[in-house]
Amino acid sequence: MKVPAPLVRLWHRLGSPRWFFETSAPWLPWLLGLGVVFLGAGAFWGLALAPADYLQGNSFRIIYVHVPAAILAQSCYMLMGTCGVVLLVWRMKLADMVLEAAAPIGASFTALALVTGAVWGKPTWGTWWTWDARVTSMLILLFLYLGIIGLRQALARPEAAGRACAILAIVGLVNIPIIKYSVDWWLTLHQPSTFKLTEKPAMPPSMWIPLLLSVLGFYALFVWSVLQSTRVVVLERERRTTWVQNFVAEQGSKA
Amino acid sequence: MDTPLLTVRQLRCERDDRVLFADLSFAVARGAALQLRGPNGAGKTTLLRILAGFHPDYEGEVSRAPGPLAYLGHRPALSGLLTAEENLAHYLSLTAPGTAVSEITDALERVGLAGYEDVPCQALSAGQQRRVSLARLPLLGIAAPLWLLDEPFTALDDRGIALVTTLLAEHQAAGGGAIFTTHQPLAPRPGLETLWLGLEGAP
Amino acid sequence: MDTPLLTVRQLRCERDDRVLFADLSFAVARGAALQLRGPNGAGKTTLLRILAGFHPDYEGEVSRAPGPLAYLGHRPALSGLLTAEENLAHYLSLTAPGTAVSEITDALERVGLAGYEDVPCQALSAGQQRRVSLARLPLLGIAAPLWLLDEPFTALDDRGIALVTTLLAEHQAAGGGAIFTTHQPLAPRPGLETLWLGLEGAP
Amino acid sequence: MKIPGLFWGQFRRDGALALRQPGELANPLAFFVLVITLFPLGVSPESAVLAPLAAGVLWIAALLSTLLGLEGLFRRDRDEGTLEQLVLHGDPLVFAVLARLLVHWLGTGLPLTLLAPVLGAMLALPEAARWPVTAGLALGTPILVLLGGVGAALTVSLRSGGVLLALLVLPLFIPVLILGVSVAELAVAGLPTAPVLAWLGAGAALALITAPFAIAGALSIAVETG
Amino acid sequence: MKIPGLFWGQFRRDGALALRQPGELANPLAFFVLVITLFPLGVSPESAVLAPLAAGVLWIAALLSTLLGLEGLFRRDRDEGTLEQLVLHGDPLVFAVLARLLVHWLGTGLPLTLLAPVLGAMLALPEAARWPVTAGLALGTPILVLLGGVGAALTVSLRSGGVLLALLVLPLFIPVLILGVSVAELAVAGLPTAPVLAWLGAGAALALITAPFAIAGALSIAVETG
Amino acid sequence: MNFESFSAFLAMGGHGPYVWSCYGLTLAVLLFNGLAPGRRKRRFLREQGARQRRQEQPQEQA
Ligand code: HEM
Ligand SMILES: Nc1ncnc2c1ncn2[C@@H]1O[C@H](COP(=O)(O)OP(=O)(O)OP(=O)(O)O)[C@@H](O)[C@H]1O
Ligand SMILES: Nc1ncnc2c1ncn2[C@@H]1O[C@H](COP(=O)(O)OP(=O)(O)OP(=O)(O)O)[C@@H](O)[C@H]1O
Ligand SMILES: [Mg+2]
Ligand SMILES: [Mg+2]
Repeated sequence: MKVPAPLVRLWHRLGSPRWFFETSAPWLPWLLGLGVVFLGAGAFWGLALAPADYLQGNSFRIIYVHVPAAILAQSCYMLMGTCGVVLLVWRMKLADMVLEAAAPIGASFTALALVTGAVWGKPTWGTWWTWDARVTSMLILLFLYLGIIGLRQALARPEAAGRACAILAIVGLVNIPIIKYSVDWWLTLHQPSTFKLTEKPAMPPSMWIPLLLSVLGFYALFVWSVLQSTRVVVLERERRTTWVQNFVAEQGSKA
Repeated sequence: MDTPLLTVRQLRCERDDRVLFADLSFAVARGAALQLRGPNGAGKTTLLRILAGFHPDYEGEVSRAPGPLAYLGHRPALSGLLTAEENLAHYLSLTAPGTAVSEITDALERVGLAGYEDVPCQALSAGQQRRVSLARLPLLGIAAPLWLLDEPFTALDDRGIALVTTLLAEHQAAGGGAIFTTHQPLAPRPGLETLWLGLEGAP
Repeated sequence: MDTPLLTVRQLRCERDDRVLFADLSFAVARGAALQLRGPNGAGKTTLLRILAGFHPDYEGEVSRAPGPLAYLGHRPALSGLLTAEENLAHYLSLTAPGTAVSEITDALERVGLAGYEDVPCQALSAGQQRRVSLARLPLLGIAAPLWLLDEPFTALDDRGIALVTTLLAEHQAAGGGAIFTTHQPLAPRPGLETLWLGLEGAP
Repeated sequence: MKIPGLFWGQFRRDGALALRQPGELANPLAFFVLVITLFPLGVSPESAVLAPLAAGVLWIAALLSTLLGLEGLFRRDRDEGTLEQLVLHGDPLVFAVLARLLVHWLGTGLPLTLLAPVLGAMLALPEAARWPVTAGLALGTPILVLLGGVGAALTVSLRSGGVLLALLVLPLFIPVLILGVSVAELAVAGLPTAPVLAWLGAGAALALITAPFAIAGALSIAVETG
Repeated sequence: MKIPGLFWGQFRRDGALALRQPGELANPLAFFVLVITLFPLGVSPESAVLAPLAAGVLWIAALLSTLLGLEGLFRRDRDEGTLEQLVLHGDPLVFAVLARLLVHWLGTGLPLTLLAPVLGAMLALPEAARWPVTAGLALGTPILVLLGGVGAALTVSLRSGGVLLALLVLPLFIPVLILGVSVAELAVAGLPTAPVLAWLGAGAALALITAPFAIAGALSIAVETG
Repeated sequence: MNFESFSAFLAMGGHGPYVWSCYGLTLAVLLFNGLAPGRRKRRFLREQGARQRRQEQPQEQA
């Protein structure tokens, strides 16, 4: 199989944090705009226009933040695991920087999914916590995130921290499906699920279109945050290079 | 005998945004020993760790002849609970499996620890621990052509210092090379050079 | 000025059934410094720890003039995560609460570490850590009349060694006393005596 | 001047050390949460099963996470040689010890107590027991830290104190565990909990008065073995 | 000659080290017993209450005591500087790592497994579950040691790795816990346990093949941070 | 529009506190994620600027 030349070139360029720093800048406003528009539309539609759920009433409107947060929490971990592989196999510094930037953001989305789920649980389940399969594996995912963040914080040298976190992210990546599967299996084996996360009751379009919109909005905002954060990490890590020193001098003279 | 044991070109290292050395180039030929000198904090330990592969944050080129490397750092690298003999036996299982036990006894005698084979290392004095650590050198001998020694004279008494000097001279005579740090000025002898770090050129 | 800072009578110590010293008697007067010498494993560290009160397995009599004691052992006794300044501030809170911070800065400058106040000690080189540890001496000064120093010259460069020698001389001049170990022969000077351990009498 | 100096000097140093590694502060807490998470997974996720166990599990988790934090209480000082200096100079050693234990409790016992209501709810702890259990932890965790400190000081000179420490200390923790759990049982049964809480308080006071001396003594011995 | 030499040299050394301090060998076991003793005290001494919890408690105690033993797995080598020599010379590092883990398992996981039937009886574990639980522990504790070893290697260069290690490792232990406990449930329900035990075995094999590489990588990184 | 009045919109049929706290939290998290890099960047620029100025000084002296 032949990899198309432009892709190869992109791959090589990604090895250069400087290239990333310079190329990513123009994307930022677009991502922010896209995110605000999609999420704004989704949220407005979901909050104000969509009909109330026949069972859960208006509390179901939490879905428009809960589900995107949960989806992003998982996507972000996939991203980190992938970065871990890229770092260890191809030694691409940028992957480590993304890994560093993404971890707190992923953790924040995981926490958000947990909290919104808990708040949602109170009116619908009558309790704000239950050891349901998805809830439990989300909690474990949060621990995995905290572990990666803690490890990076604890190791002083960024290069060593990067590779250590990469190993952990990969081990976690292998384990996530195992954890998810085992928790799923265990809890269904155990209890015939007193509560279920609504089994997709063939939502009407007026309910799922806003959901789609807000998921897209979340994605855009996620990428926006990760890019921004990665850019700062690039600056910090590359602070010894002349291009960063020139950039800093430039910014300093502007200020 | 022609290719040097170690060649360093254009080495540069920063720590905490302070340049420790830049543009550092040197080679260690077979039969040569290089004493690193320089004030505290000059970067001698850092340089040795770079050469041993323990410190990857540098720029420049380090090329080493193949073969194992003997590295003795600031710490004696001994398990306090194990005896001198056990510690050395484990070291040999890593570097030269199949060596006879009698060689360990000989090496311990060589470093002046005959009779201390069976004492757990934590019950040895600082200088005695250092000597156990140094017993690795006669064990490896030329099997490790390049020795990197960080302050090998620390905690040693006069006879200990003489011993290390002899070990170094023998190693050089056998075609090995060594880089070591020490703050003590040594008597000049053929094959012994000095590299100053952290001072522009000379003391 | 008459009573010695430390008097040792008939001291005897065994470790592992080996007699390290017996019948050891000496005194350290104000203004005197005593260098302990002897081969590795002779018992120098053990003697210092006995004098500091860290090693109670001995026979004989040790009497010390009242007042705090400065003891610097083989290890620098620093918290790696704290800066030099923080380490010294804690030390002062133990020994001389109420000392001004400026004195710490002065002491660090004295030991050649101006500019390193804010670096965590674990990011200092071996000799720099040693220097932070030694900065305790000018801070205490004569407030601790007796100094016990175990190999204070370890890891120090030439200027560091000169510094410690000066600190010792100043302390003696101020009426303090010191016992220290080192394997390096020192230039003879008034008030400096040598005690050999582990060799019958002389080198 | 000497005694407040000893206390505050140590407090400032230990505080700085704790803040320098915020991860370490968060860690016993993380362990507490993790042990509590293991329970529903290991035993049963049903709240009917969990509710009667909840108080016991909270207390056992508190015991274990206190225990885990104890190992480092004096270990680093011993390894770095600062313990010798402390014993040499910090003459009434109890004050420095008290400062150290206070910092340790602020970093572990206190947040753990504050988190207990939330975790209790996750374990379906009956509402009636929520505040009594929290009050019990508030009074009990200082006892754990004080008693645990004695074990930590006794084992500090052993290279592998970790599990020996557990062995020494867990039996001492048992009365605290029993009192703490009985508070919850009384509360669920609608009985007054104040007497048992008073016992815990008395225990804390007693431990506060005696444990620091035992710790100081043990530390002086630990230095000698060097 | 090199590879068996690496393995057996390390095995002999670690074995000698373990035997030199038999206390350390007994310790995780003691912790295991203690956690299990805490349970009837903290929760309820009645066997009707304990029986359904027994398997879960056994497994949780096994997890925690494995965890506690992990901290020292590479710590001492790092502190003494022998880790550097190992990384420098023990070229395919996995073999030395495997020897180390084997010694560790022989000293902790194995006795714990052997003790499980007795302690299970103390917790009123139903008889039907006794041997399946033991078999589960026999297959599961190697996974715990292998996965835990990755965490231990990643945190070895941290001065206070202990609790971060718990955070890293306990989530990874959860599938083992779940499978282990479900073996007991199946056995009590009279259902075949072989499929779940097979999964545990497969997990052990997978961990055995992959974890040593992750550990070796993490150790090389740990040395660099010196 | 699904609601009769703005106050009904706010009340969400009694579920207002739940719904609005979730949306509020979400907004807070998104804002934090968006703004935190900016703060970190400004801090970096300040510190690095100082560092570069520090490094220039001795060279001028020399
Ligand atoms: C702390 C509690 C909760 C957590 C951690 C949680 C977590 C999750 C996760 C991980 C997903 C999967 C997202 C995806 O990948 O598609 C999800 C989806 C969902 N959750 Fe929750 N949830 C919680 C509580 C709730 C509650 C109380 C409800 C409502 C009764 C709820 C309703 C939903 C719905 C409707 C979905 C989308 C279902 C689907 O697309 O398959 N969740 N949640
Ligand atoms: N922790 C210990 N336990 C038992 N015996 C010990 C211990 N430390 C030292 N020894 C023994 O005591 C003797 C004296 O040791 P000490 O450390 O006092 O020697 P030293 O004169 O300081 O030597 P060096 O010059 O090497 O520092 C040694 O021979 C050693 O065998
Ligand atoms: N772990 C560390 N992290 C960050 N910086 C360090 C670390 N260790 C040393 N440094 C810095 O690197 C510089 C060089 O240290 P190094 O240990 O190489 O010096 P050295 O020449 O061996 O000194 P010495 O004679 O005292 O042993 C020191 O100035 C110190 O500030
Ligand atoms: Mg050095
Ligand atoms: Mg000594």
